[in-house]
Order: sequence, then C-alpha cells, then structure tokens
Amino acid sequence: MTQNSFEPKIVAFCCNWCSYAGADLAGTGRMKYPENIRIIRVPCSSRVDASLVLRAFQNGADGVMIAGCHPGDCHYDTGNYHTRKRMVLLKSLLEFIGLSSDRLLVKWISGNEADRFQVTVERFTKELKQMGAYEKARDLRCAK
Amino acid sequence: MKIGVFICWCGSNIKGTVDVEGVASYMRGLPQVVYANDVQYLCSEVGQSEIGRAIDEHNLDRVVIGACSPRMHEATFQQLMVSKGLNPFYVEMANLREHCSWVHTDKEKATAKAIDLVRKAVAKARHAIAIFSEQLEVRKRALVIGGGIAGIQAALDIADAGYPVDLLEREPSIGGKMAQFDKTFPTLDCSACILTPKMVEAAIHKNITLLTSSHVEAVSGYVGNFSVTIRKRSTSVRAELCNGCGECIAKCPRKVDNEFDQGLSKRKAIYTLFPQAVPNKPVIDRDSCIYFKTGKCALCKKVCTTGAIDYDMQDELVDRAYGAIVVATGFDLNKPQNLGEYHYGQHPDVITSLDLERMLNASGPTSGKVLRPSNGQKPKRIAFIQCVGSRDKHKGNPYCSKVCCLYTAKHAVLLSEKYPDSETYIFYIDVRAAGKNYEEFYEKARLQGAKYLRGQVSKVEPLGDKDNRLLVRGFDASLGEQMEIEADLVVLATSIVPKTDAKQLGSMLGISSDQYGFFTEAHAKLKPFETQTQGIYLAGVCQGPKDIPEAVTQASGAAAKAIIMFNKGQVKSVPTTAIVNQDLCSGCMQCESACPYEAISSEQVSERAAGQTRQRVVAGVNRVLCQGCGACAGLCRSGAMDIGGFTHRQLLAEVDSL
Amino acid sequence: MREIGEVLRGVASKLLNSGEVDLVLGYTRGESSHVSVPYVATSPEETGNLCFDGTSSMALSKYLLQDNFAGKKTALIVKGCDYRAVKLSISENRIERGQVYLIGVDCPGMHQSPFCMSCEYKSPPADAVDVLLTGVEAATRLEVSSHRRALPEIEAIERMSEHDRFEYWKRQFNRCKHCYTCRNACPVCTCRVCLFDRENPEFIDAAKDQLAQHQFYHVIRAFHVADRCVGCGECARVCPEGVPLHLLHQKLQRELDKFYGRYRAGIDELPTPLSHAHAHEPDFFGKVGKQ
Amino acid sequence: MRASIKTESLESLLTACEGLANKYRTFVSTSEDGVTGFRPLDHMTKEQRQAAATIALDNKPTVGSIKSFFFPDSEIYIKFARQGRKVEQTKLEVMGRQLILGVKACDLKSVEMIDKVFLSEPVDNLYLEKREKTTVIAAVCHQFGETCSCHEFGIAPVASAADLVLRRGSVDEVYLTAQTAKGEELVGDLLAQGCFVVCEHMPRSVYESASPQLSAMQVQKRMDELFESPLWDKLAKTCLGCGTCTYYCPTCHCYDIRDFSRRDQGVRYRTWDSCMFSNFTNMAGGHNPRPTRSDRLRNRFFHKLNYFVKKHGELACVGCGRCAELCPVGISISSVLKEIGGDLHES
Repeated sequence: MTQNSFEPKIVAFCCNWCSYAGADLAGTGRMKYPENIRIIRVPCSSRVDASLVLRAFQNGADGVMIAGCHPGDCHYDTGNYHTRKRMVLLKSLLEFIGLSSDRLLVKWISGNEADRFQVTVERFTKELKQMGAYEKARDLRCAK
Repeated sequence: MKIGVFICWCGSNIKGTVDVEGVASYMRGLPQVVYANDVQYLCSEVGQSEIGRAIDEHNLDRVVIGACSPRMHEATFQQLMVSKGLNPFYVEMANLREHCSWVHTDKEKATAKAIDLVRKAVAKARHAIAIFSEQLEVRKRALVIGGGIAGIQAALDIADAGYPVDLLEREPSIGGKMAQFDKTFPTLDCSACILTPKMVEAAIHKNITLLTSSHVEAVSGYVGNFSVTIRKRSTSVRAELCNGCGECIAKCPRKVDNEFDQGLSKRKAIYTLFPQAVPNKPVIDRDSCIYFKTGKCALCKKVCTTGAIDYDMQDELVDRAYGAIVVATGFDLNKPQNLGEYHYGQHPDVITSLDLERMLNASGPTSGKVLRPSNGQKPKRIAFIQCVGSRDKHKGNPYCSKVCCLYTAKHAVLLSEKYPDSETYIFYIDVRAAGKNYEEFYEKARLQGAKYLRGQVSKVEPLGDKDNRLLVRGFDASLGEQMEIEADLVVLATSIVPKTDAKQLGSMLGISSDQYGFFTEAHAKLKPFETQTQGIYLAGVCQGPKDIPEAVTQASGAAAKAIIMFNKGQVKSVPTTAIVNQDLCSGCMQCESACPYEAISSEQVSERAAGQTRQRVVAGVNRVLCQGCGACAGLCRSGAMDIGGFTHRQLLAEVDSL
Repeated sequence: MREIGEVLRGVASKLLNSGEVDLVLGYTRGESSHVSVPYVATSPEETGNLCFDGTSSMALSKYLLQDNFAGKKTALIVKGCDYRAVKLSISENRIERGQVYLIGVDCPGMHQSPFCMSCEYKSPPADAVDVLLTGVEAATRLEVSSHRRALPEIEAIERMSEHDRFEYWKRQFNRCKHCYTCRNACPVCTCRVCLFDRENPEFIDAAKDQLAQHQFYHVIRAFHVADRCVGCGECARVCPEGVPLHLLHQKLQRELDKFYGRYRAGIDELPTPLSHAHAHEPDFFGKVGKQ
Repeated sequence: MRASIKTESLESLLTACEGLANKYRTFVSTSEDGVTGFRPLDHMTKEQRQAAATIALDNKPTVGSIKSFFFPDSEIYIKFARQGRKVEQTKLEVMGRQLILGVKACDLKSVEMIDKVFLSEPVDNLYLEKREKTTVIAAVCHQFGETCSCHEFGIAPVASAADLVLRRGSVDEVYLTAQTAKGEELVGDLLAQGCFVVCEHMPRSVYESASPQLSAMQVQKRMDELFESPLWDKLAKTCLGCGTCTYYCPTCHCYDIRDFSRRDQGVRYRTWDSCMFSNFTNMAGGHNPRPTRSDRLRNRFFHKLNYFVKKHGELACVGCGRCAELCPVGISISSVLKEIGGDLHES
C-alpha cells in the first residue's frame, strides 16, 4: 500500500471529562482533522486496560490513542496516574516483543484544548501514514 | 432484542456532510436492528415523538441515536426512555456532529465514518445493562469559599432561603477586591458605600457564620455530603473579647507596608485590613510583630482593656459537613515586572490601575489626591496603557481581562473632574464597552477630554529631565505613525490572573481548571454555575474575568443551584458505578488501593463447594461513594470488576465493531 | 550433617503422626531418577517417599486453591520463592495462614535455573515459617550472580532491532499451543476464574494459529503477574515448547524497579506497584515527556 | 515390487526434496530454539538443516507429534461475509500436497488410531483430504529413547503404515523403501532428481522387541475395576489441569468448534480442546458433568485405556513417552499403568 493512498485506522479512547470534551470543542469550533479516528468514550482513561488496546490492534487498528485529563486535572483525582503507569509499561512490553510502541499514543488533552486535540490527531495520522499499514499484531482473520 | 436506530440531520449540521439516509439504510442491515430512520431534529418535540412512536410500534428495547455529543443531549434521550418505561441506559448515542460532520468536509469519508460510529453504538447498545442510581440525603448546609462580593452575594442568597452558610475568607476581613475600589463604573457610585452594607448584612445574618483568616485544608465526600477541614489561623486576638476600640493599633510601634493600599501607605503589625473591615477586630501579623520576633514589646497586650490579646493563640482545625460548596476565590492582578518595556518597578511613577484606584480613594493612602510617588507632586499628564499582560500571546495571557477598558474610562472621568487641567492619554488595542450604559460611559470619558490613542506602546523610559518624567513611545495605528508622549504618571491596566493557589484548591475539591488556572464550568453555555463535580458551584472571577454585576449574577445563580438541591433534600447518586461479579472475584482486594473514593471494601460471602459451605472474601462497592471512574475495572485481572455503562462486554463490542 | 530429605521425612511423619496436619505436600522422585515431582503424603508411611533436591522446583502453594485441599490442614514445603508466593496468596485472601503449616527449606537453588543464580531470597524468613530446614550441602549451591548476568537474554533482546525482536518473539509465540501450562503452574496466577477462561465476554479467541492471539495471551498474562511475580521461573521450565516467558515478566519487573522503585512481591507488603498510583510518579506522556 | 533407493546422505535427500518443491511442501523434523519438531524445508536455517541430519534419524519422537499435519491445532471449516441482510460463504483455498520426513513408528501408529475415529462414518473430510495429500517418510529407530515404551504396545520400529521407510546406512547414506502407491510415486520423483540409485538389499538394523507386550484386554479389565478407585483423587491432587498431556499426546483428538467474527466477516473453525480443562464439558446451563480434576483425569485415562479398547480393540497409547517427558508433575500413561497394578501383559 503506498503511503499517500493508505488511510490508517485509529481507535481512540477518550475520557469523558477532558479529552472527549476537547474533541467536542474541536467540533463546535469547526476545526478540521482527518477522518481516520474513531473515538470510544470511557469515563476515565484508567478504565482502559491492555486487553482493549491489544484487541483494537487485533481488529486491524493501525494506531491506538488513549487520551485523558492532564495529570492533576483528573475528574477522579488519580485516574490518569494509573493510566500513565500502566501504559508506560505496556509500551515498553510491546517494544520488547517487537511491536512498535509508537502506534500506541497516550496524550493528555483537557476539555478546552480543542486545538491540541486537532493537532494530535493530525500528527498521529501523518505518522501512521508514514509507518504504513500495521500487520504485526492483527488477527489475520480480521478485515484490514 | 429489538434495536431502533435514529439518525439526526440536525438541520444541515449533520446532513450537510453525512449521507444520513445512507447511514440509516446501512443500519437496517444489522442484526437485531428492527427499525432505522433519519429525522430532521431528534431533540425537537417532533423528533422525540417520532422516536416514541417507533418504540411503541416496533416495541424497541434498545435505542441508538446518531446525533450530537452525548455530553449535549444524552439526558434528553434518557428522559424519553424513562417516559417510555425503559431504562435510561438502554439508549446509546453516536456523536455524528461534534466528532464527524463538523470536523470533516469530504462527504464520502464522513459518511463512512458516521456508519462506523453508529455501528459502534449499536454494538454497545446490544450489551447495555439496566442501571439505577441511589437517592442520597443532602446535608442542608453550604460552604462559600471566598468573601468577596461574589461570595457575599452567594452566602446572602442561600442564607435568605433559610439555609445555614459558612462564609470562608482567607483575609482578616470579608470584602475582597471590591473593598479596594474607589468608585464603580458606569454609575460612579462609591464602591465601599454599596459593598459595606452587604458585608454588614452578611455579618449579622442569623444563617451566616463568618470564618475569616481561614482557609480550606482538606475536602472529602461527595455531593450532599462533603466533609471539609478548615484551618482558622490564629490572629492572636480573641475576637469574642475584643471590642474593637483600636487602642492596640494606635499604640503599636511597628509599621509595615499596607498591602490593602498596594504598599503606598503603612499599617501597624496589629491592624484591621481597612477601616470598615468586617469583622472589625484587629489581628496580629506575626511575621512583623516585634513581640513575636524578640519576645519584647507586648504594648498591645498592655493597653488592651478586655484582655483580648492572646499571643499563645493556636491555629484551629474545624471539620464541618456541607451539602454544597460555592467557590468564589476571586483573582489577583499580575505584577508586570516581566514586561520590562513598561519600566514597572524601576520607575516609581509607573503604577498599576489598582494603585491609582487606592490614591483616588478618599480613605486611601493619599486621602484621595493623585500624586506622583516619586516626588509627591500632582501629575499634569497621565498616560494609561491598556492590555498590560492581557491579549498578549507572547509575554502575557491571550485572554481579555474584560474590565480594564471601563475602569480606565472611569479613571479618566474621575481625573478630569478632580483635576480639570490634567491631560490623560489612553493607549489601547480596541475599546470593549459591551454592557448596559458602558458605551455611553466610554463616550463620556472621551467628551471629558481623555485622548484615546489606538496602538500599542513599545517602550516607557525615563526622560532623564529634572522632574524625572517618563517618555511613552508608541505607534498610533489610526494615524499610522510613531508617537511619543511625555508623561508625569504612567498607569498600567494589568491583567486579571487566577489566584496562585487556585489549582491546589481545585484538586482538593476535584474540580478542573483551564490552561490559565480559571476554574472550568460544567458546560460553557448551559451550565455556567456548575462544575463537573456535583454539588460544587462557581461564582465570580475565579471562573473567568468579569465585572461586578456579572460576578453578582453568577453568585446568585450558584446560590440558586445550591438552594434547589437543598429544597429537593435529595440527590441522585452517579448511576454508572462499579459492579462486582462476586462469582468471578478472587477477593485479592488490589482494587481497594486503586479506588480514589474508598468505595471498595472487602465482604464475606459464603458458598457451597466440595460438599461444604465456605466463607470467602470478595470486593464490595459502596455505590454512593463510587463515582465510576473504572480504575478498578482497568486493574482487575479476571475482569470481575466492571463499570455500569462501560462494561468489558460493551467496550470490547465497540472495539470489535471498528 | 544429615541430608535434608531425611530431616524432611522426619518432620513430615511427626506432623502426620501427631495429627497436627492432614496432608504433607512435598516432592517425590519422578519416573526418571533425575526429576522430582509433587507428592501428597497422607500417612506417616507415605512420608518415606518424600524427597527434596535441586529438582524440586514446582511451586506447591497453587494446589491449595483446589477444592480437594479445602478444609484440610496441609503442611507445605516452601523454598524462598515458594514462601513469597504463599505470602502473596495469603495477603490476597486466597490462602488462610491457619490452613497451612509451612516447612521452610533453605533452598540450594534448582539445577540450571537462571533465576536461582540471581535469587536474593533462597530461604524463607525463619520467623515466617513454622519450621525451617537448613543444611543442604553448600557444594550443591549455585553461585550467586546479578540479575543482569543471570538473565543476559533481556539485554540481548533489547539490543536487537525492532524487526529482529519481532521475529524472535514471533518464532517463540508461534510454537505456543495455549496449553496454559505456564498459567496453571504459576504460583501467582491465582484468579478463581482466569480472564482467558471467560466465556462472556470472551477476551481471547481459542485459535492457536494466530500470532495476535498469542501476543494477547502472553502480554496480558505478563501484565497480570508483572508486579506479582516471585521469580520462581516455573513458567519457562514447564513450557513444552521452551518459550522463555520469564523474560517478559522479568523485563516488566526491571521497568517497574526503574520507574517506581524496587518492589518484591511476597517480600514487600501490598499494594503492588500497579494497584496504586500517585501524582509524584514520573509522567512520560506530558508535554516534556516522550510522546 | 518394493522399490528401494539410496543416496549418500540425508542432505542430498533434502536437496532432492527441494527439487520437488512445486509438487510437495516438505517438512522435516529438526530443532528450533532447542525444541524438536517438524519445520518446513523452505523456511529452514542452515543450523536447523544440519540438526535434521541427526534429529530426523534420532531414536526419539519430536516434541510435537505429526497429528497436527492431519488434524491441525486450528482449522477453518467455512468463511462467511455479510452483505446487508444476506450472508455469503467464501471459498477455502485448496491445500497442496505435503511430504513429511523423519516420522517415528509410534507417531504413525497414532495416526492409524485417529483414522479409526475420523475416517469411519461419518468421514471427516478435512482430515481425509490431508491424509490423502500427505506422503510420510518414516525413519527406523535403532534403539529406545529414554521415555520410549513403544515395544510394550507392540509397535515395530518399521512403520508398516508409512508411505516410505527411511533407513540409515553404515556411513551417512540413507535408504528409502516405498510401501504404498504414494511411496512409489515419490521414489519415481526422487529418481528423476538424479541423486538416487535403485538398490537391492537394505542394511538390517531392526532390533527384535523381546519385552512382553501389554494386553489391551487385561488393561481394560483392570480399569473396569478401578472406576471408583481413590487412585484418581490421589493423582488429581498433583495434576495442574493444563493441556500439555492432551495436546502433545499423538492419539488425543478432541476439538471444539467455534465462530470468530468481526464487523461483516468471520470464520467457523475447529481447534484442539483438552479434556483436562475445567470448561471442557461445561454446558450452556452452567452444569458440568465432570466438575473436578479427579473426574477429568479419570476420564482421560479411561478413554486411553478402556473406552478406546472397547470401541476399537486397542489401547489409545503408542508409548511415545511424551506425557512422561512433558507433564510438569510426572503424571503419565506409564506411571498410571504402574499404579493400577495387576498383570497387564499377554500371557
């Protein structure tokens, strides 16, 4: 698949209070970003566990994004501390077994950082286009 | 299971970019989807009845809405479900507007994405479980944090509604910034004259308890039942004994800069914040008091006839329970030292608007006379510089401080009346005078001789002449040329910034703040008083720059929210809480330490196994304490812990559908 | 000095004689002379079959979770690592201390086990067990080595290119048959119902020819034991296909040590590192951190 | 009319097989990361190729048995895709012919046993197809491996069911003898490759099994007496309940049928299952007729040593010794045979 024609599939888990709201605000502000992202709403980024991330890759996602409130701003106080702790380990384990950890993006995006959300999606999509389609963690019985 | 799918056009908002008919017809192909249709406005009367009709006709038990953000209208559709006798959590929303039509332009791609989003919602709805919330008793007592005009107003309103209020103020007196002002725009009535009655009213109100020289130490609990630890700092003066005669103040030998007067005057080490302070009892500033430094002096104690002075007085920690909390912590004004071009802090005659405000005040440091700090002379020419640190992406804050245009106009008017022979120049980017009688007031300032120069000031520097005047260099955008003004006094409209410790308080309360540090309201348009944390409301500038009437309005609004809750007497708990599958739970209790609300604790269950009844430990969730973050569910190894509305099953189904 | 097996048999038969315990869970000689396998002695006579040596590696505490041990007071032979597993299981409410009589052995280290080479807890603490047997001839002891030296594979793999790392693990994982021996032998895999046995929802798919499913199983399992691993090395030993699973767990443990400070399951108290989180911990995803 | 051919080394046999790549995909027993097993010739490293020379001719079966060539651990029945309301099946790709080199007599015997199950009516067509499209070259054992007990089960080192038998000569040379039409065909193909010559006499390298053979009848009888024996509880106490014994046993052949689907497409496939797993006999209502490890363990050994005898007249064990070697807790057929006691041998 050539870089320019390839459209990566991005599965994003956004916490309801910050990042999902940030995405909403990007919409309200009519900001434009690539269509590649599909947002799954979670109460808090700490609701996301490794199995959801890997499941997304199995199903043919080229990138997975987990977005939560900035540390210190968590609606639930400590949720994103759990997230960063788990995800940094998950990333290094993926790295260790040869799965590019760059395809798992963890970002802090607050409810009013619409621009940050937009830029993040743009950049991530661009990066994934360069990396190309992801096959290493896909269950080959799933459509690409 | 019978699923109905409804795609909203939202007029052209969605339909313009997404082929809504196409999406609907795709959904008709999905298993268990027995009805799918597109509707012009789902949130409208018509739309709602259309859904209602479909529910009845096709006896749907799950409803999927492809429309705007659930943060916008989920409640609306949940209401509808309830009215149809269905569980509110049997409705699932796909965000086709904020997350699709509004952010994309390519109709084909946007439609493809819309189909994904709705299919995802259908997949989730398929596994939706019924969820219910608990009723919580509300503790009918409110805490108002911050005794400025907003705090006072909120406290008075709640108190008048018949509910007890604690009004918390860090300073020795309530009053806040407004007490420092001389006059208020556009009416020019004296700030103190309209504020002090309210202060007194608050002080004597039977439902209001003043907690001055106090701050919040810790907060726990939840809506209707917060428990707050308050530190009442020791003032070294026993308020109950003091009669406020002021002898102590008169005798105190120690003089320090008076922060209330912006350091333009001196106060004693034992002092009241200002003459009309409420409560009007002096306090000892231990950092500057000679007795506390050297152990000698103690004059105040000697002169005090009531024996109110108590050097051994200790801080006091009080724990109180509240049903609601109003946050009205106000603001600071930034000191523009970092903006070197204005020479602030380097030349005494470069001052801030609040400095000028104090000078203009009859009870202020100069008893109402405007004098150059450098030589005590009357300034002939005064230059005002607007937006100092505001609307300045590079060195200041991008936002507008909102009140500077008007208070500067006020200053110009006051000066022209006090000193008809003085000239005032005002450098501005643009004048924002939206508001009742504001434009007229700005007009008045111009007519009374204020010279408005459109353009930014590049530099303020000493002229070096004998009376040490200042040269203001700027660019007049309207004339399109450089200009220089020689001024005796330069007044900077410094920008409004959040209290430095606002963030700290925010995280104690569990409310978030924006990138500048102003507290964030629950919804920019529709929930300006609420925060994301139920039972905590916002009033005044701590939420964003605003003028006095706006602050008062928001205060009354916040109060109303608290009063409504108190009147109801009950609130609903968060329904989407953690759920333990006790058959799966191993009772390792690792989730206990992950829970930020101490909502998880171990329980004993008995079960029959291998022919005998055995006790074993499992995790139990307190559904009132639990707020449903899911940290436990994300941690639980066997997936025994789940979150209503976001179960493993639902999230996996969503992921699988993409 | 008497041989440890002899002492052990003595202790065991005394315990059963006195009726202090119902069962003694230990090891006996396997079919081939160079292995020992788990053994349950129910009578003083049977204790004659008990043995302990450098092949008695199985972690026995796992058996106590089975119904057929329920309500029976069981004497359990625990090496240093086994004791850690027992302690963890007790603090996770899976085993009652009262249900077990702990016969601690000062472990000589298991034959060709890299773990034992770097083991810091060969012997359970004397005050934590009911009896501690010492006196395994020093000659049979492995020389102590650093974790790095004992498990050089971790660095070796880290040094590989991403492509080579992938190919390496692909080769390893693709031999996996989901026989779940690693899980069933692991003394800290103590869930009542394992995530991978869940049927509704089904977390893992049963197909054995999908690398993605192997990755899922081994990554998730590594996560579940990451901060709870007691380093017994059984997962790797029992794997019929020789998949070096221990490397995943040890890799994660190193990361945890690096980022959040040293924690050793079954030595340090709960909570384990992954079950609590705090503001002061490093943030790798902030504006300054790596993306 | 048994054609025999020889070539100077296994290596040259491998080379010849490579020459036949477009007709057969060849798998050879070798070792990967220290684990023996069959690997495709076209993906072998140099080391693996060298290792093959010893392992293929070794006196010990590989870790994984050859059952997976006929009964893969995962195998798709149907692929389906959904278009709106209608579901369509998509064709499965047809498999090519395969050649397996280095099989042991015990493994071939186990395949004969599975044949009895899968090839009797109703015939398992997936299995049949693989049997027909596979040519097996069995290597003759020269002595017993440590855990081998094939002789107890009366299995001769020369696998009668093999398409070809491979013998090692005094030096490196290897001899192939065709035993079936498929074997003859391969002999023809190999000769065409050049490096082979027809030869008359074989090196006589077969040991005579002296040991008495187990009597299936005796074992089955003994087991009948033991159904309620406490033995099973005793064994179950140390059983881990893992799937090693079943997955590596060459005669185990249980499977589960599952669907896997995402979005608009999916597959129905079968995959190995193990009677040692707690959910093996779980029923929809939650009832499990074999709730305890003891039940499951007993069932497994009854299947091997009793039920199979009753149904097919022989023990479902070929003495390959894998369970003895791989079971982490040392529960194996041979250990159980010892435990059950009594005279189990032919008189």
